[in-house]
Amino acid sequence: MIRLENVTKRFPGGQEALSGLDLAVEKGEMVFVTGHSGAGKSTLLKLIALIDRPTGGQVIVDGQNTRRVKRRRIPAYRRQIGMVFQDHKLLYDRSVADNVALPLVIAGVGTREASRRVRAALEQVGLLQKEKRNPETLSAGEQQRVGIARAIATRPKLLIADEPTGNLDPDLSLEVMRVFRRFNEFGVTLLIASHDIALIDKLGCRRIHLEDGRLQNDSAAEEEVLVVRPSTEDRWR
Amino acid sequence: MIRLENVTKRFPGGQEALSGLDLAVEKGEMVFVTGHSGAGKSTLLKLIALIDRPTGGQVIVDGQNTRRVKRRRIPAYRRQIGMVFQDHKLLYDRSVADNVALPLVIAGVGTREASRRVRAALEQVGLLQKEKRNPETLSAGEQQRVGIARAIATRPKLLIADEPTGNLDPDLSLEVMRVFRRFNEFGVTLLIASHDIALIDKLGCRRIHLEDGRLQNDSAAEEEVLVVRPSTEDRWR
Amino acid sequence: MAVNRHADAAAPVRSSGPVSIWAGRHVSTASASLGRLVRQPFASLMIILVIAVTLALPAALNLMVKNASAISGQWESALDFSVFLDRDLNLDEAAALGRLIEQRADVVSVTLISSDDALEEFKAQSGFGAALDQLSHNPLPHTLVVRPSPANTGQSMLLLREELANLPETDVVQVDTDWVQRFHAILDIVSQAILIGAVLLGAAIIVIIGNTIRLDIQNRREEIEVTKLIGASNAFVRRPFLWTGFWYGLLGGLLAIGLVSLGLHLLDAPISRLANLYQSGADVVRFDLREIGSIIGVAVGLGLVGSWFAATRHMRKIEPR
Amino acid sequence: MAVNRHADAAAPVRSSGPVSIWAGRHVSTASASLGRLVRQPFASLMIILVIAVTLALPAALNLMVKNASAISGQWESALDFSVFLDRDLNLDEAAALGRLIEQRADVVSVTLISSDDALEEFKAQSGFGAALDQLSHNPLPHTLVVRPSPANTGQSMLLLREELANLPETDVVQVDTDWVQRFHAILDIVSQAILIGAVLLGAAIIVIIGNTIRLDIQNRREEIEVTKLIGASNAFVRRPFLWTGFWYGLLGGLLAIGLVSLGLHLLDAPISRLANLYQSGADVVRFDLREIGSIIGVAVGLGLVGSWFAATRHMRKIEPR
Ligand SMILES: Nc1ncnc2c1ncn2[C@@H]1O[C@H](COP(=O)(O)OP(=O)(O)OP(=O)(O)O)[C@@H](O)[C@H]1O
Ligand SMILES: Nc1ncnc2c1ncn2[C@@H]1O[C@H](COP(=O)(O)OP(=O)(O)OP(=O)(O)O)[C@@H](O)[C@H]1O
Ligand SMILES: [Mg+2]
Ligand SMILES: [Mg+2]
Repeated sequence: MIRLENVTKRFPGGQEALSGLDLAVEKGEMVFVTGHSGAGKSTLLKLIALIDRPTGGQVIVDGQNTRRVKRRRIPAYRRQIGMVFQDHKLLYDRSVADNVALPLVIAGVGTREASRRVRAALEQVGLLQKEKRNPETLSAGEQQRVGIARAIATRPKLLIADEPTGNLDPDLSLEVMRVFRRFNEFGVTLLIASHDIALIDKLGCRRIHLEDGRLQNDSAAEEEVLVVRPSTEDRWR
Repeated sequence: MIRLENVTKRFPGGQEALSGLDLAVEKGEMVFVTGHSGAGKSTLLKLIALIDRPTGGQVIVDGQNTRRVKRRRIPAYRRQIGMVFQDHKLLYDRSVADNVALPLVIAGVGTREASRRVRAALEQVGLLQKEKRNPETLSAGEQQRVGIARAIATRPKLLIADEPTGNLDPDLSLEVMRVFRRFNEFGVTLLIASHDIALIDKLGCRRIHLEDGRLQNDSAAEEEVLVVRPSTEDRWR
Repeated sequence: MAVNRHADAAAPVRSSGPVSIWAGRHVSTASASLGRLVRQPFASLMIILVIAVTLALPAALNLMVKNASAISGQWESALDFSVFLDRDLNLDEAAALGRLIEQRADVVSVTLISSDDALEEFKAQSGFGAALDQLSHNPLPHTLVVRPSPANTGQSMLLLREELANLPETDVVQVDTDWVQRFHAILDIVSQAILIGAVLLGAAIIVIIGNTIRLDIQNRREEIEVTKLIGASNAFVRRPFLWTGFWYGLLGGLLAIGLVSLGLHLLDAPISRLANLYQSGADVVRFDLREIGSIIGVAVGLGLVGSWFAATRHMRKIEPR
Repeated sequence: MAVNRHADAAAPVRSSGPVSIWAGRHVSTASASLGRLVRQPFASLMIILVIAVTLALPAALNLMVKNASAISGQWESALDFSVFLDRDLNLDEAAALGRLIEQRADVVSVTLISSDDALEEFKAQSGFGAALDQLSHNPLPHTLVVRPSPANTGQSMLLLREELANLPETDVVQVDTDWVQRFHAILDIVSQAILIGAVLLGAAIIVIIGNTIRLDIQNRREEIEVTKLIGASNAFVRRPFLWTGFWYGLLGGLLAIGLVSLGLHLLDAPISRLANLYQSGADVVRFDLREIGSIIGVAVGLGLVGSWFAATRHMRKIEPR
């Protein structure tokens, strides 16, 4: 599903966030990316979501080399990916429900169907009773969960989450991870950057550890890779 | 140092974030505030920093009732408190060093002295080599640490931190807590909201647990309160 | 999940027909944009006022020019040349010469006044009536009253006069030279000033309205960034901004017309007094429908173009590489 | 740590003397604000252009009025009344009447033309020279040429004329009535239009410049919010914005003067041609130092006031309760 070949990202200032990274994530995998602050986790996720481009190497997502995605095709590319941002990136001029509905509106989903999905997504993160509120009036953890709901509302095949539980208490973090896990069981590929090592260990998923922009450790090399085979009939949809 | 008497905070929408909260924090204490997402931790800290006012009850900080602080005195009040914000609140139109220097400039510290303190603060959060960068080009964890550096640069007597390690890996989180601990040893009172229960337990500090805006649990009632007495000679300054 | 198979990729999302989606989106975006303006009444009013005032200035200038030219057309009568012909020309020859002159492009009409008529008129007007009766012969020649075309400038008037004076049949060309020259010199200045004013105002409406919309959109850069990040096309991102620009333009244009109409109302009294002086029942020239249309058109157009550019500029900034 | 002991609270922070801090802060803020403008050349230029264009319009109007009134003063000569006196009045009586009329507030000067002078002039000018030699007696009366005060309106001119006509010594008052009335009717319209234009432009500069600065500051609301949150006083927060407003105003004002001077340069030729027509060497009226000062003063003032209000408004919004 995701293949990185010798990927390097050097920022204009000369800062090298990723250096010669090779990585492969299969369809249906649920993979965690760890690493200390500034290791390059967010940069890696951004390259995959085509929010940025690598300065060297190839990023191939679902057989599509991001280098060859033209500017006008980027929106269509991004629409296939659900993304949870580290800083939530909510819009404060509309309600929680409208925020979650935004990717559905962009995709042209009918109003009826969209509102059904919005409520389902908010339900999963436990915020259904706050759908009419403005995100500004939510706590940080609640905002983070709105961001998660928005990413899952479109039911993407690939979900990328950058530190989705940074502002959540352990109980809620586990709850969110269970949601992700359920997605994974329905065949969604997930790539999640996280610092919560205790939680990751609890889930027992594959874990990629970055250190200063280099692959330091890949648990797939040690243990059995955990791949939940997508069921023939796509039950989840 | 901090005394809350029957504090209630009800937001215009009718949402009650804090309900009849009583709390006392002594000078020189280091106290953690925990609670699930939306429990009212941030609201509590904001009331103490006079970013918001309670709808009922009294908030008394260092013998000063916040209710009686007039609008024009608020800046002077806030200058006495170091605050780490959950969403960092950095300015992206100036360098990291300028961000950290901002409270010193506001306090009218001379340029020489200010730059000395800025470097000391950045050193403590491990970002000295990035002082010239724009915060926009930093990772989320690095930004969070800039926010911490800014709060400690003025060497306040009371430091309030809202989820200061949400975007930090366990090693760095511990490092930051050690910095806070060192402050505490020099007599600074600290009030820190955090989800990282494992870390809090490791530090063995007093812990206040909120549940839906109510005091659920105060470890001070169970264990011995950990108060580091401020030394007669203020070594830290 | 390959990008080039877009229809396939969008498949999990059940969509209605593309046209109804397109129309539905526009309707909902239009009303949402209007709703946003209403929710921030102060900010919106300021921006609409800026647009209105900026458009009112050139519209007012245009109306002033129109009214002035409606009036100044009648000034021309004061600028006729009196071409006194040689005394030995007879009436037929004078009439023939008049017809000849009338064919010039810079001449509107030529009227022949015979020497007898001239004397009668002179007697009546000058107050010398009785005294002139003593004259043994008519000292006046036949006269051609030449009305120059209003298209003439001060220069071409001088030229016309010279050419008339150089005709072999001409004795002397009389004209209230001072008035004519002054009138044309002033007309030259005014038309130049109007040109400069129009250029300045044209620049003003583009710069001011463009910049206002740019700043307004910059304030909503988060919206652009976030919607782009979650996969909106440029057209999708632009749509609410275009509608905002549309509403600003429409409301600003309407307010501009209102402002100018108010100003015109205040000028009503002095203008109709002037019109009376010409016995022309000529009313104050107001906006006609075409002009109202073009003011609103310019306003809406600038609103749309301004928001298009501003939104596109911001999208460029956040595009990868 | 009590709030009312501010000096005490600030004690841990070693500070220099308050005056040098104050001055130092201003110098560094001023240069920082200017640096910010330079770093965003497009955005800054747009805003400065908006201010310049907005100020150029009333400045240009003002100059036009000044130039027009410098010229129109000389028009008055065309508006003299010729008061033909009764034929049985002798020269001394006529002169006495002239002195009397000259004392009126609405009259500038009175010139007496004796009947003999009048006849000579008429003979010379009318072309009837030889014919008039045949006259046995002078048919012309003594005449008073009354020059009305330029302060007269169309109405008061009519009144003056009537009063002159009603004098027992007056035979008839002659005047190119059409021209006078037209001139004054137009003058009335123009002055009314200028008044309306000035009001519109005054509103324009306040609304446009104020709104531009408001939007610019709104774009920097984060800066306001964050600095407030970490304990900055309102004065501290406002300072960079005031400096930004100052620079916008100063640069905009200078550019406005440049724009108007350019426009004036383009009007040079036609205006000096007009001036020649009056044989008055009168040059084009340009900005004097006082006006340049007041344009820049208005620009800087609006910049400062606009940014003060906008910044204060944003601070109010984030203040608790
Ligand atoms: N635009 C940029 N320009 C220059 N350097 C950058 C830029 N963005 C990120 N960096 C640098 O690249 C490195 C990796 O950043 P990244 O955001 O990927 O870290 P991260 O692993 O997500 O860290 P965190 O856990 O703190 O979010 C950091 O050192 C950061 O300073
Ligand atoms: N401005 C507001 N208007 C209405 N409700 C608000 C507002 N701010 C906060 N709330 C509500 O008050 C409750 C407490 O919020 P608070 O931010 O204090 O939570 P928190 O404990 O900090 O949570 P987190 O750990 O997620 O940051 C939440 O339910 C939130 O929705
Ligand atoms: Mg990151
Ligand atoms: Mg919080």
